[in-house]
Amino acid sequence: MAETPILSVRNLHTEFAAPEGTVHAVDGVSFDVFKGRTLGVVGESGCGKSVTARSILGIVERPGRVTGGEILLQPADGGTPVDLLKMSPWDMRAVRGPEIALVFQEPMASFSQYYTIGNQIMEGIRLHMGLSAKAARARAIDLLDMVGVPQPARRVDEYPFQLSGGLRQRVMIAMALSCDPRVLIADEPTTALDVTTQAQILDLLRELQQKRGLAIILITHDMGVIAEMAHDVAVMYLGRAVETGAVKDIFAAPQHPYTRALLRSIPTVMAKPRTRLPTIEGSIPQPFNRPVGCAYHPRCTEAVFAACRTEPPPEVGVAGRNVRCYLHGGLPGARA
Amino acid sequence: MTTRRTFLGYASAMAAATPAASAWAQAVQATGSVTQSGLVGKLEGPIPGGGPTPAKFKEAPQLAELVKAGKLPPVEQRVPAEPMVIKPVESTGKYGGTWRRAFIGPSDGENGNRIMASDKLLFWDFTGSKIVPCVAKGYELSADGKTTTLFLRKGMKWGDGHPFNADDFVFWYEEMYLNKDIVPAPIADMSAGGKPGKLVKIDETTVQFQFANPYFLFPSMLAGDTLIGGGQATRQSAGNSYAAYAPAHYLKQFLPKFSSEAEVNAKAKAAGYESWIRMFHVKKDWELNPDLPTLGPWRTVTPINTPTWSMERNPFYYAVDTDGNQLPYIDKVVMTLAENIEVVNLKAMAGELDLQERHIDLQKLPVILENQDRGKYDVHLDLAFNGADTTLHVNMDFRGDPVVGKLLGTADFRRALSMGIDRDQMNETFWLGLATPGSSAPAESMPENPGPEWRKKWSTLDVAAANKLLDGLGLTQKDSDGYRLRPDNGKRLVIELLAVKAFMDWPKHAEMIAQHWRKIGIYGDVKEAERGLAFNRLLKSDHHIFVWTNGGTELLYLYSSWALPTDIASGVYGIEHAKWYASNGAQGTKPTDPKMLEALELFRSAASKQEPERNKIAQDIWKIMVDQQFTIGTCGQSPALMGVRMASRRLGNIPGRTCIAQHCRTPGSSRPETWFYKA
Amino acid sequence: MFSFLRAKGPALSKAERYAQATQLQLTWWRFRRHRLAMISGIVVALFYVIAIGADFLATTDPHATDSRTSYITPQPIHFFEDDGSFRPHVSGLKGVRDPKTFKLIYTVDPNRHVPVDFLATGYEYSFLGITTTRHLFALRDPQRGDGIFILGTDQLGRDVWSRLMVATRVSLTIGLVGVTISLFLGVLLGGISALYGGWVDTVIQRTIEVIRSMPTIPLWLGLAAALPNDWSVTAVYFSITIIISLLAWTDLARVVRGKFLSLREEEFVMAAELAGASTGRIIFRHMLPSFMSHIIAAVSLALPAMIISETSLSFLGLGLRPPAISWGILLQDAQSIQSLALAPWLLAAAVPVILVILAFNFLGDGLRDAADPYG
Amino acid sequence: MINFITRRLLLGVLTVWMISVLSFAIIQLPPGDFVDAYVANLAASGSSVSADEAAALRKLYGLGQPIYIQYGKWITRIITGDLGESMEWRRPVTEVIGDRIWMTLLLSFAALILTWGLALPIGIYSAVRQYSFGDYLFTLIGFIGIAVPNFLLALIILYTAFKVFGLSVGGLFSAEYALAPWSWDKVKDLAWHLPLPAIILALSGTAQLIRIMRANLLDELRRPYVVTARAKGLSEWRTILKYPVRAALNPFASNMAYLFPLLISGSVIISIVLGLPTVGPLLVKALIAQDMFLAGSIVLLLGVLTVIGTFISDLVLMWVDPRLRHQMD
Repeated sequence: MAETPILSVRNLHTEFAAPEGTVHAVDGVSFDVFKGRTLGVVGESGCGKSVTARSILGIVERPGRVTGGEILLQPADGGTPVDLLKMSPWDMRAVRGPEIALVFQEPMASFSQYYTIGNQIMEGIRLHMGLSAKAARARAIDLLDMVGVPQPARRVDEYPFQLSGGLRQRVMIAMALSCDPRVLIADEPTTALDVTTQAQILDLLRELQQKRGLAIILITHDMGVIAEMAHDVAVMYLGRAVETGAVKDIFAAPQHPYTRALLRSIPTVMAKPRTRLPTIEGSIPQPFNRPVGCAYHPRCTEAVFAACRTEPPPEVGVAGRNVRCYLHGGLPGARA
Repeated sequence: MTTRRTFLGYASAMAAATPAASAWAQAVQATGSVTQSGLVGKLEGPIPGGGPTPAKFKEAPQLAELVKAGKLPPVEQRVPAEPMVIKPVESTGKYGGTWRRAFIGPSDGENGNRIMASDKLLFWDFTGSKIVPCVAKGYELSADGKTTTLFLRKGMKWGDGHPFNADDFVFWYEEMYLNKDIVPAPIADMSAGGKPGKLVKIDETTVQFQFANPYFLFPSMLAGDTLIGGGQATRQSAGNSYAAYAPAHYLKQFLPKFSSEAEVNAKAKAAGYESWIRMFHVKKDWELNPDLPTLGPWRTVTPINTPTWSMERNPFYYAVDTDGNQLPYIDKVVMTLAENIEVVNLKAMAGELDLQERHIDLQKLPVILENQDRGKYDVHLDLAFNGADTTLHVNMDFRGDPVVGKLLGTADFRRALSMGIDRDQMNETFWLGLATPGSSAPAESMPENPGPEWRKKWSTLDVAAANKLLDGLGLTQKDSDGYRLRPDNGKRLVIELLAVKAFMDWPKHAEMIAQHWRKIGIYGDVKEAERGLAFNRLLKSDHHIFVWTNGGTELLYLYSSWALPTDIASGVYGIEHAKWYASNGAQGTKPTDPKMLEALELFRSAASKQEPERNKIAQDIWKIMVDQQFTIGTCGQSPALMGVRMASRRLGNIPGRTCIAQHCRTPGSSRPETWFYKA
Repeated sequence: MFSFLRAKGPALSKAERYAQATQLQLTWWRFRRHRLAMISGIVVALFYVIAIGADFLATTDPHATDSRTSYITPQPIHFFEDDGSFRPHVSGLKGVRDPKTFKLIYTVDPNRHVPVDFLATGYEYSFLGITTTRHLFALRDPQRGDGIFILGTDQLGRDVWSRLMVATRVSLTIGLVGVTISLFLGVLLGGISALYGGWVDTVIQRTIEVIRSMPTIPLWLGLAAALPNDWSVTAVYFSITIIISLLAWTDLARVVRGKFLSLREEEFVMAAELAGASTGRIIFRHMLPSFMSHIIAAVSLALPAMIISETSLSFLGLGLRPPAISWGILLQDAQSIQSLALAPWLLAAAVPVILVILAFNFLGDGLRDAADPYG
Repeated sequence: MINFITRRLLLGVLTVWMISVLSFAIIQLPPGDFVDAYVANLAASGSSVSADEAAALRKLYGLGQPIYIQYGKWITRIITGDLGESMEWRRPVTEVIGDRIWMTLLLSFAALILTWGLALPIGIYSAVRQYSFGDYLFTLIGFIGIAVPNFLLALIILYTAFKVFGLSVGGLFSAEYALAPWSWDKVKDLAWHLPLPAIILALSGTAQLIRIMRANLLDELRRPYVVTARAKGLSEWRTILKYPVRAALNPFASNMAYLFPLLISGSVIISIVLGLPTVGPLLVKALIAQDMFLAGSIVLLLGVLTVIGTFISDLVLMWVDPRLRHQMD
């Protein structure tokens, strides 16, 4: 792990000015992404996973705004990392696609229905790689072939609605990879797919990672997917990474009560039949009404400290991992 | 070159009319506030027969070229041996120019018909009081009044160069008038004492109208705007086929008699008409058919049913000026279609129309005057001679509601309504103070005027007297708003005022009258209706009171439609009464009001009387009319209807004031063929 | 300001209130923040206050004609006498027609001050069965020709302000009645169309399409020309309203049908269906409330169209006819050349038309945004 | 696709038929018939027609027969291309309508293009810069466009043009060209006269379309594919123009069909005020005069034009929306 990360997110803050109040969608998230490795970002919906992804790409929509932190990208030539947040919009465009690419949750909605998939793939290629229309088309066909789309030469002229869900996601991946990015952000890439297709897509991602040494940020709410795909994990709750670390460590010994709750909710083959699947008590609070103290405390079964209700716990490193929970230290007045 | 006989006939008419004409002129000068404006000029006009026939004729340059090219016979052969010699108002003019005018649609045929008025057999001079020769160079009325002889001009030609003579009269009489397919029913104009008359050719240039009974009125009928005397342009357009003569040589080809029914029908089908009758109605209509030979100063080039109704000079026109120049001076008339009258007025003010009096709105006078210099036009106000531009025509035979019907038929009720109107207010508001308030009787200058005291009789505001009359009729109960109640059911008595927005904004007038009537406790309910629909209701006599002008009644015998129930085309005073009158009692119902009967009998008797006696009878009729208030007059003798004349400053021979009356065919009697462009 | 919405008391946090709010409440909260829409709502409300109090606000009988007051330019109300004392009054006017230009010239008579009284006695009128002579303002002992002509007078010498007040009542109610009828037709036919589907839907949709693809003016013309012209002003008024709404329901029907169809797929409706609720109950308990706000928005957008329709019809002489007073009729008076040139203040009638239509549009937009922020 | 087109065509024919029945019914609604109106008109101008003549006229026009027979006669003739004869104009209807229908189309088309040309960029701007000053400004201008009845606008402009510039703007041609056959100068003259009425006519439709465009685009701007496009590194304007605008054009195109009758209706009123030689004033006069063949033909013709407009807009829709195109296969 001495390797420098390709992408390093440091204390990222993204806010939305909603009429009901300011929503701190991302509230001080930090993590690192390494070449050839997959970082799984996990959490319930609304925890800020997708906003984090968009913040990285600089495409947070109004009224959202990145308000603080650093997103450091290691240049391909190995120079000093650059902070994406300080880049001009013009330079940032050159990052999107060739450096960092995005694969979406809903392949149907993520494509425009008015253009052929070829058109939509070629667009980025021509823009960033400066290829001719003909060359771009050839590359698009190659890409489709690479992601396992049958009859790519014919499919390239079809519209998204003519493809099945699995194929659409493959095309989406092909489009994301069209400019050879070093980081791929996959935002719930398999949620909308059936189980078999899910597995195929995950296989594809793994295969591509191995071939190209891609760094992948895999955003999901599914601990199962994490277990299967990720090398590292960041567990997010209400805009904060409550626990980060290597996947095997987290699965073996989850430290944050929330992580533990998440893990308990994965059905396993070992579970006794006819027992109820455990769920996390309570529901996620309204985003603009973040509980004071530890955001998780209203649902936490282990919130034993008074500080849980008054002050958010700081990030503490325990055994090579970071966690935000007083159970693991950081109590005000106590010595870590 | 008039013959002795015609001179006699001519002179007698003149003798009868002269005193009236001078009185007329005096009356005009005496009118008070209107003259202050300096907009009412001297009543003047061109004089037909205003000089001897010149020895030599001259023509427009274009025609001279056509003559040179051999396409036209020389002017001497085109002008009749006995042309009409017109003395223009100012001077002889020069040729050239296009008269720009506006019309508002195919139903606005009168716009053009009126400037073609010199195709009438006889006409009136510029005062509107004296019969003068026109197409006929003279006439003679027999001592017994049973025959009227017309003398035509030798060598007169149709617009296509074909001779015009007595055969054209015979053709009209036998092939058109007596043809039931073309004229389904005989017209009252052609009968005397209930017996139809005849039209007979005496020789090539002489025709005679023969009646079984005395018909002293007939020459006036010929000169008037009547079915028989209206002239070809007016009376053979818009589906009518009257006017006593027609171009036989041209129209024969469209009649079955001169080939066969099958042939004319085939011809009609080929041309896109349903039958030969439809085709004939189009072919004999000068507004529609540019090929039709006519007698007027211009002839149609593009017909009325196109966006521009345009005309060019008639090279065979029968009139010359005192220097022998063949008229008209103006080359072309171009009338542009305006979709509404606001556009007509705007165009006129912008100086885009050269002479326009039709559709010019008196209400706009201040704006019109303001723009005079910009539009380079002069404004002339011509005062009318009819009693009331706004008249309440009372339905004397309303059957929809017996209570209302009875009241409308009661003289005191009508008198009260009349005395409840504040005419000064109306004059100020709608006529800018330019009208004369009073009864519906014609102007004091008219020979048929019953006397000045009849202007005010029952026709001034007197709320107390009106209320007394209404109380006397038993209408004493009133509701909380002060309106009188019906005697039968205790509900509010409602008198409807049917009004159309046409030459004037009559619904507005009616609104004001209804307001005035509040003071006498009468609820006037204004019903604004579109013109066609309103006239439909009139035909069914399904109205209480109709608000419209009484224009034309200044010569009662020539135009009685807006005075008495004589016209079966209008049921404004009761359609059954009109049928009864027109059919001599054979149809319809006899009016029950003895005074109405008296007026109708007087009217019927007049046709057989000599002029002085006729005038006396007309005065008696007016006395009854005013005393009984059959028609309630408000304000009249104003320029409201065609009396605001906007004339380009480039035009010459424009009279200071012209006669605006139905029979003067405004602007026909000021002879548009004598107008010319000075520069 | 809107304290009734806080009835739950301060014990509830902001978020909790949002969490517990109904759809309509949420709409209202979102709407309240739309400042332009709020202002427009207040403007509309004011207009309806005028409509109710038209006669009270009028200063002169709107029908009373007088040639002595024809075409008077707008006259101010003076609040202070020359000596500085507070005594509201108007100046006496003397009108003369210029014999050369034929214009009416009014000169102020400096010696005649006619006092203006607050809540004073004027012409008599009936409102809701009460006959009264009470007006907001009136002249004390007016002579003939005196009046409070703050917006001038028309050709017949009628006070434009007073006419405008009464016209507001007529035009606004015509819109309301018309919208009610088209709302009824729209909800009924749109609902039937969506619920029954099949050939019923096809027939209704086809009918809508035919009506929508007909140029409306000819239809109005034909229908309005067919009205017997001996009908009373009231009968014509309602007929015109019905004619306008007969052509205007199609938009509402489409909105309703669309909403019905999409709601039918929603879970809560399906749940209700599965629970065995009757169709009527589903519609009225579950579906209607959930798109009530859409209907409110659609209605507020349909109203200005109604008002313009009436104005246009009256302009063509096919709508209401005098002596009825409506905005359309007032504008018809203002449209001639002489009005524009000599009495441009007659165009004052255009101001409320524009204001109300603007207000309704902003209101409708705000409501729509509030009802469906993402739709 | 062929299926779809045939279906639309058949529906179009049905619509046209319903319109023809409605037009005929509307013409028949007013009390009285053409001859009544004709006689009344003559009476008003001082001529008279006897009852016998009126009967002859009725016979001539077949007015005495039952209405369905009159309709049958009318529609049969129309199918064979014969629109009948205008009773008031005493000319074949085709000739009376003649140039005017083209002028109507031209005016409506000019207004349509203007509407689009204005509404599209302004709508896009307003959506992208939602709640900006520009958005409020354009919205306000647009709303004023809806709120000022177009006849009032026309009249004020007519008078102002006269008062300030001393010209009468009525009509689509100067006097010297009104009669002239078509020439380059006449076209130029027309081009000079056309913009003003077209702008007046376009104003209210533009305001409406801006709103539609704005709402649609706001809707589309939130869709994930916009994020996808941005994530590709496309510039903001390129993203917006290529993706959401394209999608928002869809309802825009389907709206075209309903804009057309609106414009044609509007042109009636404007044409009356400005005195334009379109079918508008002709129709109003024909209805008033109960010139049934003419009025019926015009209503039918306008209806047919609208149906054709709808059909074209369907085709356009198919062209803009590949989903529609492929569903039909």
